[in-house]
Amino acid sequence: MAVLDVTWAVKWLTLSAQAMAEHRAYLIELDRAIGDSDHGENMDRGFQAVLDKLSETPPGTPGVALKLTAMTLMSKVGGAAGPLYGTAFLRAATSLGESAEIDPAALANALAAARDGIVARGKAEPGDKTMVDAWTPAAEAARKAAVDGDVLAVLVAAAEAAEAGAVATDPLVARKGRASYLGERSAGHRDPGAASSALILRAAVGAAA
Amino acid sequence: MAVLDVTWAVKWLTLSAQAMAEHRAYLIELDRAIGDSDHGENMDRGFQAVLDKLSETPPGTPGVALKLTAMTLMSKVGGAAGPLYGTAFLRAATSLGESAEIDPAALANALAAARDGIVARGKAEPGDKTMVDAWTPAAEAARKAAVDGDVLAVLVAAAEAAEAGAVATDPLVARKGRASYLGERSAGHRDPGAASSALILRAAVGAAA
Amino acid sequence: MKKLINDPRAVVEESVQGFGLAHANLVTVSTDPTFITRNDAPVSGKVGLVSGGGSGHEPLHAGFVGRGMLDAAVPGAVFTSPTPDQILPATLAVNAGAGVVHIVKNYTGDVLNFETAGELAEAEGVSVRTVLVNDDVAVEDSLYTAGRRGVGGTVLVEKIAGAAAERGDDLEAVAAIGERVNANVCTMGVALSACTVPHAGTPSFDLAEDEIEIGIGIHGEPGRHRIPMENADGITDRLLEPVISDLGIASGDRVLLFVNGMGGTPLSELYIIYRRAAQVLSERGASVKRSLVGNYITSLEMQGCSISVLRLDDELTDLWDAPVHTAALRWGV
Amino acid sequence: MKKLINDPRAVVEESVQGFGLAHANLVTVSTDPTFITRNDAPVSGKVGLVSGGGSGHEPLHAGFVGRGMLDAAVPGAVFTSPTPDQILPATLAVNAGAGVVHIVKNYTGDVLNFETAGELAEAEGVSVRTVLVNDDVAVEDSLYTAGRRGVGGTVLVEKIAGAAAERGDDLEAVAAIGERVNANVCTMGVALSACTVPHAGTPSFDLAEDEIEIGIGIHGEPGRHRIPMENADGITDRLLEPVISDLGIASGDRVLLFVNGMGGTPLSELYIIYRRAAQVLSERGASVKRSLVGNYITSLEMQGCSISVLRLDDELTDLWDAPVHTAALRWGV
Ligand SMILES: Nc1ncnc2c1ncn2[C@@H]1O[C@H](COP(=O)(O)OP(=O)(O)O)[C@@H](O)[C@H]1O
Ligand SMILES: Nc1ncnc2c1ncn2[C@@H]1O[C@H](COP(=O)(O)OP(=O)(O)O)[C@@H](O)[C@H]1O
Ligand SMILES: [Mg+2]
Ligand SMILES: [Mg+2]
Ligand SMILES: [Mg+2]
Ligand SMILES: [Mg+2]
Repeated sequence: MAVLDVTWAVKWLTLSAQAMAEHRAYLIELDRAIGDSDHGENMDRGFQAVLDKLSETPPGTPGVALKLTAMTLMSKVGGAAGPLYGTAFLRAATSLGESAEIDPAALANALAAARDGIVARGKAEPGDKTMVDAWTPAAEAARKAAVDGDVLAVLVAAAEAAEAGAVATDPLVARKGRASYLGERSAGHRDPGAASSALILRAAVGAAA
Repeated sequence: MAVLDVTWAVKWLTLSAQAMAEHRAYLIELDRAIGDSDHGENMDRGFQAVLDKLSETPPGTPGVALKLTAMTLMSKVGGAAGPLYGTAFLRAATSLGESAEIDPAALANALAAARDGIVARGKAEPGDKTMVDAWTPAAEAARKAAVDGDVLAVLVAAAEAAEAGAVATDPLVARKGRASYLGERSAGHRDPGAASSALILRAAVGAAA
Repeated sequence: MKKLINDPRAVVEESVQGFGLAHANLVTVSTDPTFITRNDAPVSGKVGLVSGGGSGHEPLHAGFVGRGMLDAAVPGAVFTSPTPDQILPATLAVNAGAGVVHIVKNYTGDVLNFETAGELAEAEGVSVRTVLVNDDVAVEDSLYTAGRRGVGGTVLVEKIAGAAAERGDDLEAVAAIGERVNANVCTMGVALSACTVPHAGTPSFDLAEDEIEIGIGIHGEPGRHRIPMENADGITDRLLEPVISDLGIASGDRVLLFVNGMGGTPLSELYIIYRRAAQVLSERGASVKRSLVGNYITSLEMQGCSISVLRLDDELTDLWDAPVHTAALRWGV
Repeated sequence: MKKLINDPRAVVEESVQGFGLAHANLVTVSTDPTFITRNDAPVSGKVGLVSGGGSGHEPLHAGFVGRGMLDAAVPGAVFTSPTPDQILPATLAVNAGAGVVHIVKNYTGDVLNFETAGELAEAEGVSVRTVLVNDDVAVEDSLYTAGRRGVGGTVLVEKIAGAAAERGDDLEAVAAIGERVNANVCTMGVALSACTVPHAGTPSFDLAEDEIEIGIGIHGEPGRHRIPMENADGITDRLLEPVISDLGIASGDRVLLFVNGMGGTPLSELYIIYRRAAQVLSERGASVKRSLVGNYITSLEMQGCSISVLRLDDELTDLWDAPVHTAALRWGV
């Protein structure tokens, strides 16, 4: 049975960093189509820095791990993604508090807090073709799964919903972020931030499996 | 029988202008390979201006026609070719003096004067891969043909020698002009100025035929 | 991708180092985090001016650090806004007690990162005002977008607000001047070719030999629409018309005309654009009082240009004319 | 070919017109024949300075017309030297009785056309001295060539000789200063891409994605040899080494380091080159006292750069620092 403790958190962040490195070119390519070609580079740089931080100051709880991640992403990613992911991880960390282990309800709450942080910061609504379109269904699916599922079920539900949410950005016309300048021309492309969000939530499953 | 009077001179310059317009792209391409891509444009611009001048102030003798050409090329061509062709036509005009009609000996002398003018101005020797490599054999062939040939024979000999001279620049390594900067890399290309010289001397035949 | 670089990831760092070496008489380069300050910062009694953004737009912003313009520039990665941990120390370094104005181009990333840095600076007792630059008329429906982008007008805001700070205006006044410039400038750009972000390695968009992108920003992003290639006068008219009509330029208006190269266009072509734009403005009865032509806010090696028009009044004209001593803009000193 | 132009044959004319409109406070544009003079020419008592050459190198030369630099610039067609009927009236227009210096880049066409114009001017009673600029160390065997070309050093000759004329030096002295600069400056350039001459319509040479041309001039002509692409530091070393050894730069020498862009290279990359060049010069014990980084003598939109080193003495340094007020170079005024 999966236990979401600090070991899981560190593994999650490590797998996220691996995913960013592996999909760096893919995320750049998505951003090239409707943005400025930097999302993969930004996320890769940010998560490599997270790995460095984690080994410098090993965290004691999942909350501390996520807070460290938040601060590092905030100071290393830049662009729109930096502050947005930074806020997401910071709100999730705050929501988790000092607990050593995360139960399904706490997990769903943390994901909802992350999602709400992104919305508070970026003012995007669902359907604006941003990472909100991955996080909103993810948080919603997590809430439902937490009613009678275990943490792994919650993580899987969130990851699957995020992936579906990212795919669902394809036909949308962007109304926030850099892609919005393209108007109708933004349709037919996947939002890079939604794609990286799905990768990160999938890494959370991998760390628990 | 060909008569080299002012009518011939004007026809020669008109056919030269046509040849420059027609071979503009060819001369640019030759200059692109070992120079700076402007020779065809320069010659075309210059000879179009010569046509304008000729119709503005119709010349009374071949000498006047060539002097007008010299002044116009000098002020409209620019680059290395402008002063060199300007000097060539000026020296030829001076050599012809005020005579209304050119005999074989006068023609050969005028071509030699043109050739010597180019050498005096540009300090190139035969084999340096310049227009001198067209004019030197042309003047020499004209001198020989003038011994017992008529003016047409002299013109034909000059044109053929110039053409052969231009072709013979292909393997040479340039030692004067812009192509010299290429060193060994200039070999394997025809000198643009030698090529335009051959075209102009061929036009002289056409005007007399 | 062929570039005069070493490691694609070291481009900003090495370029800023070279900038610091070449202009050691003007600026100091701080590393880890990276920012550039004028040598005499903080200037006693003066409001500090900080701008920044992604790199790749040089000479903006580092080239505008110096007397009469910026006190600090904060370069992010290429086309990526800088982070609060760069912006905050730059802000603190140039604060002389009179407060600091952040000049921020309106992009989500820049806005969010400067916002955070501003809050952190306020928490450390520094008064911060933000001037948001959004002069790009290519963004039509700002209701359905992140709003108009900050493009060419940024240079003019930095120069004129910089002059206001230098003459001793207080924090609110400097911010107000910056906002007045922003309110009176509009810009529109065109790309003839894309640019290649070093870490990406491929051109930012694909453009056929006979197509151009109208309404581009400065991040190598595709523009609003794509049209067949036109001649310089046609393109100028296409860029200038929305600028003129958005500003409501009327007969008798005095203006500054700024033709900006995107980095890969010969200066001679910018003057061909300038010629037409000046002619059209005169035909409309506007009087071109000041001009700026050159590569000032670029997109790496992109070919193309932008046209900015700033409506002038006496004060803005005086502030434009005031001495400025930076690496990229200098006069009167 | 995609360019911001109208008629390929009107490029120079329209560009010069735009230049005249944008800098009406500095220069006067004469047409038919075309040349550009500073507004206050002829300056009483002052030696006149005239330079010129083919167009396509902007801002050179028109961008350097003004106080402390050139009195007149004479632009030819693109990459084609101007003709005597342009050079002569420009020379007459700036002659105040103290004579005129022609600054001529060493290309056959420029030399011949300026020579003729000089003779014609002398015939009209104007004393003319010619400073021939030939700083390009890429031309190895000047015995078997038209001699070294005039490239980046031209900008430095124009600035420093211009300052000498402005301070009142007589004709021989101005020419001597110009020659001293030329004798103490060497340059070498590299192209990452070719340029396209408007009237030709195709790139001036073909270069594979992984090749660069070393030892290029400024006319889009191919260089001396072609090598596989290298990183910025490697390219810098390759350009700088022959410059340093030809000049015989020794420990203790004071120098001006000039990194010039060919028109299509981002400024950020020029600073990466500058960084390495400054490092290498310091390692050799030379002291970089002055610097210039930017697009000053270009080849249309070519990507690449050149590195020039000028050995300084006190007088050359003072003349470099003297006020200059032109469209492209301005300080102290
Ligand atoms: N206002 C916003 N709200 C939520 N997400 C946003 C917003 N603006 C941008 N994003 C997200 O940020 C992603 C782009 O990140 P990135 O490319 O790193 O930054 P930038 O756009 O500054 O270059 C977009 O794909 C989108 O998911
Ligand atoms: N010193 C010289 N003597 C004779 N001919 C020369 C000399 N230098 C150059 N040329 C001729 O001029 C031609 C180039 O003319 P053009 O392209 O119009 O001028 P530029 O070289 O100035 O661009 C060369 O092909 C060569 O024939
Ligand atoms: Mg991006
Ligand atoms: Mg040529
Ligand atoms: Mg970005
Ligand atoms: Mg030429």
